[in-house]
Amino acid sequence: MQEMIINRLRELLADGEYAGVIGWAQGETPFDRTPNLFNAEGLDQLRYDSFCGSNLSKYLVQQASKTEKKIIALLKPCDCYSFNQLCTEHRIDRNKVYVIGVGCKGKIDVEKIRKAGIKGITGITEDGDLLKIETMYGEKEISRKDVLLEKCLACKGKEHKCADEVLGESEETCSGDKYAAVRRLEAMTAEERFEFWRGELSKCIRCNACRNVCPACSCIKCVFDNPNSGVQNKAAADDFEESLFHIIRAYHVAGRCTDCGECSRVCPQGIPLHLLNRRIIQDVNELYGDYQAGESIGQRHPLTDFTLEDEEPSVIDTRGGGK
Amino acid sequence: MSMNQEWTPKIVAFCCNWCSYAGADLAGSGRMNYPANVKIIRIPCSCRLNPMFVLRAFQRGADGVILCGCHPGDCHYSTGNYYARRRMTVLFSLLDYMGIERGRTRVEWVSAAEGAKFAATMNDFVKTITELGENKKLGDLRCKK
Amino acid sequence: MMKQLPLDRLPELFRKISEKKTVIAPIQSAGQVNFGVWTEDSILRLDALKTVKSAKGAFFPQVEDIVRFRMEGKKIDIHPADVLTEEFVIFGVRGCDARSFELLDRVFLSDPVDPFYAARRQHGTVVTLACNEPEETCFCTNFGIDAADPAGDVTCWIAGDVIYFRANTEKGIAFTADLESAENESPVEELKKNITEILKKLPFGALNLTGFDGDHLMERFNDPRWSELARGCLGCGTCTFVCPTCQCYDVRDFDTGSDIQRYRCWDSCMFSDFTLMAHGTNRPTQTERFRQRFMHKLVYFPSNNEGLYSCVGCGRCLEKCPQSIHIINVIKALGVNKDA
Amino acid sequence: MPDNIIPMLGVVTAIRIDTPDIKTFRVEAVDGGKCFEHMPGQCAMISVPGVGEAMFSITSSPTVKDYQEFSVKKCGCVTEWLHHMDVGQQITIRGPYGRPFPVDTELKGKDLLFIAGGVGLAPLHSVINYVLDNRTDYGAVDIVYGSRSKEDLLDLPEIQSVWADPASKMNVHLTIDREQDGWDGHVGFVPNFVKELDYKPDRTVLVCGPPIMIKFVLEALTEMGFVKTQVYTTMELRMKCGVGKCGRCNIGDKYVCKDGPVFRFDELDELPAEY
Repeated sequence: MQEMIINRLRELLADGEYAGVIGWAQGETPFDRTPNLFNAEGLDQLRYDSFCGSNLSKYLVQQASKTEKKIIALLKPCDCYSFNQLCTEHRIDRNKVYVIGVGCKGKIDVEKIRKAGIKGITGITEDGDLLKIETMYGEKEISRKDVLLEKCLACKGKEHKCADEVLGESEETCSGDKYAAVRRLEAMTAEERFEFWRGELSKCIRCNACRNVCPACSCIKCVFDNPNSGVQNKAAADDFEESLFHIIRAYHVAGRCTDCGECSRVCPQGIPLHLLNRRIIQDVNELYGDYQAGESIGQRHPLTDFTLEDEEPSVIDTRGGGK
Repeated sequence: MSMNQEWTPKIVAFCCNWCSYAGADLAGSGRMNYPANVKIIRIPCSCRLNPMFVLRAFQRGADGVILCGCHPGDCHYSTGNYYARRRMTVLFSLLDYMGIERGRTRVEWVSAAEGAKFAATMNDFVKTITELGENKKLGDLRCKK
Repeated sequence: MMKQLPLDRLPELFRKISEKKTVIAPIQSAGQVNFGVWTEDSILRLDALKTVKSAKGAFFPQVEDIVRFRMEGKKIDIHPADVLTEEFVIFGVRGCDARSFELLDRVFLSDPVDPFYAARRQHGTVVTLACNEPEETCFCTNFGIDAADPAGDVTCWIAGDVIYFRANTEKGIAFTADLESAENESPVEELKKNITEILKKLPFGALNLTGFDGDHLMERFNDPRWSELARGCLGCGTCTFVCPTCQCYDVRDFDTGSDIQRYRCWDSCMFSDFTLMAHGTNRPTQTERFRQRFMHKLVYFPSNNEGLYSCVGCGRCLEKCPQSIHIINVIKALGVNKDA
Repeated sequence: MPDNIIPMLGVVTAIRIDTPDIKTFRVEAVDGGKCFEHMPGQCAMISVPGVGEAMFSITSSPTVKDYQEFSVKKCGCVTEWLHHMDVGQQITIRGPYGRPFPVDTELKGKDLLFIAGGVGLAPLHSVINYVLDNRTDYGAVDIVYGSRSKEDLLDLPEIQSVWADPASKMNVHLTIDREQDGWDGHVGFVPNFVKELDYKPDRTVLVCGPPIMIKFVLEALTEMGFVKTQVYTTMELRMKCGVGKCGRCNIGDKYVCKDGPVFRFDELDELPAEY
């Protein structure tokens, strides 16, 4: 598929109509994939394979506004939702981007391979559903579906919602109920839930990776970067600040979060941040009707909308979960 | 707060300027009793309540936060409280999900004429919070020294 | 002369030490291994090669109160925070992190000495652990660090189900005093040999660092490829906060309502407000911030410290960067003579 | 040197309004006298708890025995707060930081030329008064100072009554950017004024002002035959620690707080132009 994409990009870039293409470049390790902007000469560095998990839509906010020309973006089906949402919020001009939807059969999380106890990985080859892993300590094998990114387990489908053209085949990789983990938490007592989140959030190092990678966090100046706001952006000086940061961040993207899963993917401490967002999505769906952010451009999201018959806030007392 | 002092709940009530704030006034001028540990913060409309305000109140030692606004349909700006209703539902639900005791946050609609309802609401909320006890989950330790 | 202890009696040792001193060790909490205070219920993970955060926090914590002010009218009372007075042991530090303490010393113990850091250094005993299974992200060999025989007050080796100790300093001798002597040191020798062989196979074990020094400062700084390298950078602080040698800090005030707590906390040159002043910033885009981080590690620091790089090759940034942009990219892209 | 992180207490004993946006604060130790000794060009960290801490150059000369002065332009959080305070307010102060102007070594016996723009006079003010108090140690002294308007000239009464006094044996040249009623002096930007004054390139120059002014002054001086080893300036970047540890005020491998703030231009030439 990579070859097919590169060949098509060569055609597109040949006549100078486009400023370049946002894609993934080969990094230093066999599975490092770094987002980059390519021109026709650099295309041989472009990679598209099972390691291209990162969502490129947010890079378009900067890149597409920099040039007069159109820019080409490679987007996976799930990235399309973020792209649409950014267009809805007028952070990306849809007319300045030519979207190539690239096929996706689920992306691999190298961290999960490491967590499975496989050390010293020097190469990974795919053989159907089996990953053959070369390591400094001999060859290992692991099932591909066991090491898919968390976001792939909540796959939103194989359709590209915004593509100008599609290259390659996609496959849905959703594994069961994506709200299962949320429900497990809901079934706990308040005390247990608090302990769970306290344990997770106390690992937070306030690196801001979740915020900086999040396509919904596209504020030009974040409230946590404003020293006058009285809240701090770097030090987790106190338990409270971690909670504050993550509650406000999850809430700020409420209704706009497409559940792209980047926040959890990038977290160096493996905090399951998507469980906050997913709970909000579940609430919104249950209370205000099914809604998928980024399904199309121009949607009005549930928190900037209302009906006269909305439930009163006290509904959460009776909706379960409130043990 | 020293240890031997008896704990009394601190309540922050965010009140809409056009209704509940006047309702609180009415409760006061009508000499209706509600606890003195309810601190009222006037906001221009219930939808002005930034979630950050709620969390900052908890950070600084509040044990309960209540939002009072106009009854649905009566918003001075016609629709503000409808937005507030959705937002606070989602926010309070999230706090619940994170293990913060459900009773610590509440929304009530109190009109300018409902002085008695204001007093009753506050009395009831203070009672709930007193039962829940001190807020230990969302406070900032540095503010408690 | 080495000492030894069966591995399963390590908790016993910790229990004994923690009667008098705090024991800090790699502990698993919520699925991640970080250095933390050891207690009876802790999940000790000496097998985990890399903690998420480095060990530097034991001496230079992420957040540290420095002074408290009480304001009354026009008057101010100043209450400096206490420096550490209790002894502690940090156990299971790897060779790379142990070197990072030496690098931090260069900053915090140079004139004027930082009193908070100095007190922690004075009261801390560093017990290092040889890396039985180095990983592909390790590249400590480039910086003259021997993962098979790390520095520290005490060096440990886990060979089979026995842990061997060698005291290197006065503090180390005190630490190992009550342990029984090892009758046979050959398992350690064998382990060291084994590790040395593995280290030779590290994919980034032999980087060419030619041209990264003070003499080539302007050349490295003005390299046109910085913007290309930095393009994917998110501007988050992951690399900085997991790095054992990043030492930049911010000083901030927190109003507690009754007084003002001034504290310092780790800061990152990758953040947009790092050098922001009232009139603007001298590093306006991510390219300049990105360049600053690597120039500091590979050029500025060696220029001020006899060629010593401010990188220990722990490889945490390789594992943790969300977009896989790290020091190896920089070294490989910008080094001179890289094909020679 | 006092403890390098914990500040000491200072009290503001006088506030002088110099221009619409510059005030000069006199700071003394709580029990009188100076908080610490300094040399011209050195800085101090002044903080208002809860607002922030910032680096300011010490405006007064070390030869002043009883106090230190800081001329502060209102432009950010800390300065804004300082501008609103009253006499008697306590602040915290730590220092002195940085490398001073080489007044007792390289500058000694030289003919000096001071070039300042706006609040850039503040750090030079200390040197000028030091020179004045040790007048016989130095040769000819010329001061070229410009500002946006007459009102924006810092320390005008002192300039006119002390520096311009023939007894001081200093030549003072003032300029403002645009014509203004009641101003019969020179009008025009500082760099051009320097060129008009046509100094021989045997002077040692101390320049401070907005970056754009420094840039053009340097061009003018080069045109006039000066070389970079003759020109000193003082830099400013964001600082937190003041002792070369917090890592943010570096220009290349030099820290402004520790290796600066005073730099000779040939030294800056060897550093990246990241300031």
